[in-house]
Amino acid sequence: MDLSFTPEEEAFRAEVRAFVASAMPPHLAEKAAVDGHFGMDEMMEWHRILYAKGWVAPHWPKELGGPGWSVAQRFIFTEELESAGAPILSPFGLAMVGPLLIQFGTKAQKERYLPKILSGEEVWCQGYSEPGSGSDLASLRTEARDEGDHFVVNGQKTWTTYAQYADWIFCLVRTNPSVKQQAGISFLLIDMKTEGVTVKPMLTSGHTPAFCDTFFDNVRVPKENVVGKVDQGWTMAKALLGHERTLIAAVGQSARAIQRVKHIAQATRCGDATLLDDPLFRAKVARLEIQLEAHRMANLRALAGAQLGHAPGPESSILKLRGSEILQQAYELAMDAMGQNALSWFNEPDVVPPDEHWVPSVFNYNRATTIYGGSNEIQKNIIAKLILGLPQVGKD
Amino acid sequence: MDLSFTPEEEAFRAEVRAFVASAMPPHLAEKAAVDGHFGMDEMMEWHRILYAKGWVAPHWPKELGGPGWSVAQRFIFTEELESAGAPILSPFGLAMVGPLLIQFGTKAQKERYLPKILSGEEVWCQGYSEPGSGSDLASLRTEARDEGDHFVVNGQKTWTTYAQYADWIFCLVRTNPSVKQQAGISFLLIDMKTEGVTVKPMLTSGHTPAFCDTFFDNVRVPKENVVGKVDQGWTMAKALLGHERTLIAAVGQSARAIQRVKHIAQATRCGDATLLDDPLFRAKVARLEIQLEAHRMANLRALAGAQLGHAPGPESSILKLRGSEILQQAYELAMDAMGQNALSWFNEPDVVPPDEHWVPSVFNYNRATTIYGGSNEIQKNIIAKLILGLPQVGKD
Amino acid sequence: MDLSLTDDQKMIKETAASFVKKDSPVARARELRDSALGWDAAVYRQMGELGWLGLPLPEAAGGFGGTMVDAAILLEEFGKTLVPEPYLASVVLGGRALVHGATAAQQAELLGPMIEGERVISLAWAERGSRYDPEAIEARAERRGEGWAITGEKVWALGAHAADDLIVSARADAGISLFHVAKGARGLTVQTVKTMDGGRAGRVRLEGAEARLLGEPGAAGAALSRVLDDAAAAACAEGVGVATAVLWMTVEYLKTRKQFGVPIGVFQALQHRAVDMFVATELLKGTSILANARAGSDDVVERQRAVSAAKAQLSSGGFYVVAQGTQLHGGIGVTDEHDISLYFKRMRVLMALFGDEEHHVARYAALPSFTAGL
Amino acid sequence: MDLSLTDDQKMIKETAASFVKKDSPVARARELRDSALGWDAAVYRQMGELGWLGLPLPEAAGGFGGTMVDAAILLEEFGKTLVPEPYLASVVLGGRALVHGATAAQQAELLGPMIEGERVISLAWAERGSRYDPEAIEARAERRGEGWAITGEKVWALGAHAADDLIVSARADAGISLFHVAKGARGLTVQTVKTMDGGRAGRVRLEGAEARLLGEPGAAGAALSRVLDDAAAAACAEGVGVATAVLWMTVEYLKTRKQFGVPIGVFQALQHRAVDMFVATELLKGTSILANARAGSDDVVERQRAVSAAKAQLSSGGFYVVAQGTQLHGGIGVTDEHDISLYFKRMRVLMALFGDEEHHVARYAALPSFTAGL
Repeated sequence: MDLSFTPEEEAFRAEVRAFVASAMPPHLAEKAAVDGHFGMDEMMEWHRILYAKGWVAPHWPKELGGPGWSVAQRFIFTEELESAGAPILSPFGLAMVGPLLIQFGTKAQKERYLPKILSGEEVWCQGYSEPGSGSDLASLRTEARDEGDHFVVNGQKTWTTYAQYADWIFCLVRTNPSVKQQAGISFLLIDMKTEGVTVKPMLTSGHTPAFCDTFFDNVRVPKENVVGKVDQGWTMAKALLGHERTLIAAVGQSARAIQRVKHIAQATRCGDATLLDDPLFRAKVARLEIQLEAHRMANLRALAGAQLGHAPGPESSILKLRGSEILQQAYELAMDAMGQNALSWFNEPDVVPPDEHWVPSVFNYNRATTIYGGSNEIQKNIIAKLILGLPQVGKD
Repeated sequence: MDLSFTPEEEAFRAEVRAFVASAMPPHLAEKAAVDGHFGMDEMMEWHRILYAKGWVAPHWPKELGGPGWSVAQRFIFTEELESAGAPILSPFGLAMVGPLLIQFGTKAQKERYLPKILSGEEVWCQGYSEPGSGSDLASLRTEARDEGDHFVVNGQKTWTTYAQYADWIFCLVRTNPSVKQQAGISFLLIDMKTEGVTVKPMLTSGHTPAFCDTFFDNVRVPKENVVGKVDQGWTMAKALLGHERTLIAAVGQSARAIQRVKHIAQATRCGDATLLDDPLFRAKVARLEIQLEAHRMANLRALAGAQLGHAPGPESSILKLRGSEILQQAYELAMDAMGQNALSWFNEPDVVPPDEHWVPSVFNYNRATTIYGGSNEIQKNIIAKLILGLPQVGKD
Repeated sequence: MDLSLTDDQKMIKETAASFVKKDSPVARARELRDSALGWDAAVYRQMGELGWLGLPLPEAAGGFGGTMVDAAILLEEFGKTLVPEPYLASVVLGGRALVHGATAAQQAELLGPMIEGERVISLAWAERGSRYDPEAIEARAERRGEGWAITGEKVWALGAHAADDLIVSARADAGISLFHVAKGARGLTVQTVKTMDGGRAGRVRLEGAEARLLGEPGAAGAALSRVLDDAAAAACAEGVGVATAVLWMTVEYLKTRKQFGVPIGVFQALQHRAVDMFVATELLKGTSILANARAGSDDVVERQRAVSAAKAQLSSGGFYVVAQGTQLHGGIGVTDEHDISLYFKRMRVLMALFGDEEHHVARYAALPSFTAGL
Repeated sequence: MDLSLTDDQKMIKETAASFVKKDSPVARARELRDSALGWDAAVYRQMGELGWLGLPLPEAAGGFGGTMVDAAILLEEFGKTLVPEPYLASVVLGGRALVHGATAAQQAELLGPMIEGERVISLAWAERGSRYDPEAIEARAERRGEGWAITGEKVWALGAHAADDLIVSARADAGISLFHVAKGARGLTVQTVKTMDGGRAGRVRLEGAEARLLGEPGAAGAALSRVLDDAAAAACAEGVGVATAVLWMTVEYLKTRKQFGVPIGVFQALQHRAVDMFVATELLKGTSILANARAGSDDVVERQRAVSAAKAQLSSGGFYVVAQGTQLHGGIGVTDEHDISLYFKRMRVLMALFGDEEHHVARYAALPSFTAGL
């Protein structure tokens, strides 16, 4: 057992760190320094920089444009990028539909879509949830009617994050209304420019753009846009979930957030010293950092499993659970550290120190971390069922 | 709105305090000072002292031996007795079967049982739970077969606390096996000296006596020992639950436990000062004390409702929930304060200071506070259903 | 011991409950957060006409002569629909700062028009470095002719952007003192600063600003301590309203939102979460009652003990309610368009005002009552 | 990075797992808690024969030359059935105190027989006033002829009631030093003291007790710090075993215990509680691995950071597991006759040893690593 990274891995970490420091344009670095909200254009700018370096898709096979890294390298790469506050790339193409196409796409689909996902030329979004189907995805009602060589899609998708910027959306749609639930669902790629597609953006509670409602009104979609087979969308959705689950741990993001808490506390006067010297506040931060330490070890253990070739199983639900809670708590602490400055809301820059400017917005939006990607309640159901083997209602 | 007690009530408090101070015999006071475990004989000794004073049954009607106090006086009385660490009287006669008989007993039953409950001449215990029926009491299986003028009882009761000292047990038994669940249950009084009753005492995890299993092997019970009507035991059980729910808040007990924590912490060296001066430990104690303050207000609000004549409703479940948690946490803090002395277990008196001697035992047994009297999970189910009106499985 | 409301209080509660329901739904708060003022001046005047603005203020100054308990009854109702008018700012902070720190004549002069709803008073006590300590300030006051000149900067002065009268704390030779600075005074600049809950505060710059001494010089420490306790108790009362609204909004959602063919409220883990929210709300209510009842007490230990307990409970239990309410709403809970995000923000603002959990726990633990009887 | 076990370690794990299952069920621990010794001397010798007692001790002294990681593998298994033999006391505390604080010759002399299972070593470091600080002691050591004489009192010396060799810390003129006091030495009295988990410790009275210096005089501070870190890491490893056993015992109970006609494990609130227990156990496991891997590190910051993180996690997450395991068992969980009450007690003892949550959080927060990069 050796809990250190190898010298090669440490050299790789230094290489990544140096690259990020030199490659991030000043206007991005400036925003990164205060953990500001990156707009879609900024995310895509960083996407293209990583693409140029060949690092945009760490988990893609080398022959399709991946860098050919080990699991450890991918962990290090993610941790470094997150720790540097670099824009988090949109996952819908690179981490979701891309890997799915690599696994299940036809040759034509791969050739058509993968290069443009990689280069960032085409931006993707996800059409899973519907107003009546959140956690209970299998009850979705968006319908794709078979019209011979194409489908006609009608319905509404919600939480289609960044749909307003997207060129394509991948959707789960009901292709067979006469069978029950999961059975009649297909995985469909839809060009957002098709007639009948409309997008209604919403603001998050952090007052940043992200969510949209996306409406389909008699939208024609060629049949070749089905991934996998018709009516086998559920299998696709499950396969997609399995990809890169260890990357959702957000260890680097939380480490960065805790560092920000310390920064703010150090700059905050409290009695005769700083807030960071206050035993109660300091202990609160230490407790959270210890939680992060424990979480990081859980992540490394999952990674070690992956190194041995085990597919990430339901235990990766822990990473989602704890990662989301820790990140949320870090921003709670940042708000506590700010004291009355926590009242601030998109004011002129000098109202609060730059370090604090974005905290209230991110704090608000971060309530979503325990909701999105399968709410933490759903993660607990998964662990209860698949790991602990606890009996299910009506099935004992 | 006036949150103070009246001068008359404050005078009453002083009277109670003075009485307790003078009436408690030295050997009980000594044990009270260290919150030691009172044996049954000590509890009964204190029972007789209160009986002689006319204070043993604060909630009984005056004509049956109660002192005729207001709700506020009863709160004050309980708080004072708990704060003084006086033995907590066995509730089975005074607070459970007694009030039930007052409400539903026949004249003969009242005359036969109440005076001896009051005087302490007869000790009672409770036979509700069975090995297979804890939270789900309605599934009980102890059977009372109708044999004309008497029942023949067979079965096993568990958690029959202090059955080894009891003269009588009140039981829920199944008198009609052919109807479903609650419908066929009766409330039966059984003389523990009857042939066929055997008691197997167990130790608690605090290594004190309390729990027993009680077995009934063809036990003859006269029919006049049914309270209420045959097959209406469930109504009796529910009525019994309604009695004196505000008294389960244990405000005085928790206040005493927190004071003990402070005592221990003050006597414990930690660095250059005492543990009570340590900001982290002190804040922990303060947080718990604030919780107790909030809990006490909840108790007073329930009391105010009772003063206005409202029957204590499901909101008294809060008092059980929070009272049990706070008492438990107070003993957790006492253990923390003790440091390595928390290792102690019934050693000679000088191994740890007298203040600390009983803490590990009580700490262990206090895990039961969130379990007995309807586990806290059951209390939450009650609140969810009866106060929040949340839908029940299969009943929407 | 009597926890029941007087007839007057019952009437206040009923009128306020009817007002928030009929005249001030959350939609009004949502609309006004984008306005320049942040509230509706006409509604503020209406509150004056109803006698609400004078509730916890002396009769001699035109007030109702009530206590913080009366104000708390109103604020709890206001919290239920996020009423945006500056009650906390103008009546509690501004008004009661004068009660504690100004002479009777000054009170009569300044409180009268505010009680009528004609003027807004704002208290500027906090500075960049003061965190929650009103005595950790650097603004200086010096005599200038008959009056005084103040130099310094104040932050997060609630309602100051629209205040007709500012009450400003500053350090004079005699110690910390309170001053009156009128709108438009020479040397005064007020920058409007948005707050997270859609409200407005002022960043107040004083460059030798023309001021008038209130009360005795050097005697403002106790007055500030008292008014901040009043305000903390008031924040708890409003928090009770916020928590109550979020609790029942969430319970309603659990009853109506269906997933897997059933209302999600049948799931026991969610039921118990809702129960924990209910318990937290009840506990906050109890501590808030005590804090507002004790806010008027001259016994500083009794007062601070009750206020700190309640404010700590607001930051723990109150935040728990809005955080879990959001969680149980799922995705829509984190959109700007769902009302729960407004309640969440308001609760977080109440937490940040007048001392957070840690501040009040530490204060509670430092009181002599904490070690009494040891 | 490599988290896999070596072949040796795999074998240790398998042997130990088989031992606890076949030869040391909980019933054995239950039985032995009423014996005078508290463990079985024959089993202890058997552990010596298996080479277990020498695992984390130097080859030169007859040990296996392994690390705390090796010992942790054993202890995790021991925790699963509450193996009562004094591994933590004699091997980790006694043995590694000598490794860190005695000369090679002294190690060879004293460790040899212990590794064989012939003798028990006990470390007496704590005093009534020392809480978790091994340097806050008052026992005095003075030269007497060739040797030393120690006067003072030591408490909670695990296994001291049956120790053949005591390692005692005391203050000499040169500073805190370690001494060897042999069983039956003049001036030595050891009182047997029961511990909550059914174990035994010694209260050690030294009245000019005959002693021999170990290592250099005045140099024991670092050695004590190291051995207590070793022991804290070991306690975490054992705690992982305790938590794991309680987790699965509870899950099994949830699957089999029926109420309302269904196994109680179908109730979602209980399911999620069990999930929280699982998560806490996994997090404890991860931090324990790190702590035991870093226990051997000469980098004091790295070492204390990892050990304190794990020990804090034991006291929060580890206690959560046994507390909730008890709760989910309902009434039988709080009887002496159910095994879970033994696990509960053992976890609470592990918490109290070598620093509680607060101690380790404070230590963690005081390390230079905590403010690095600010």
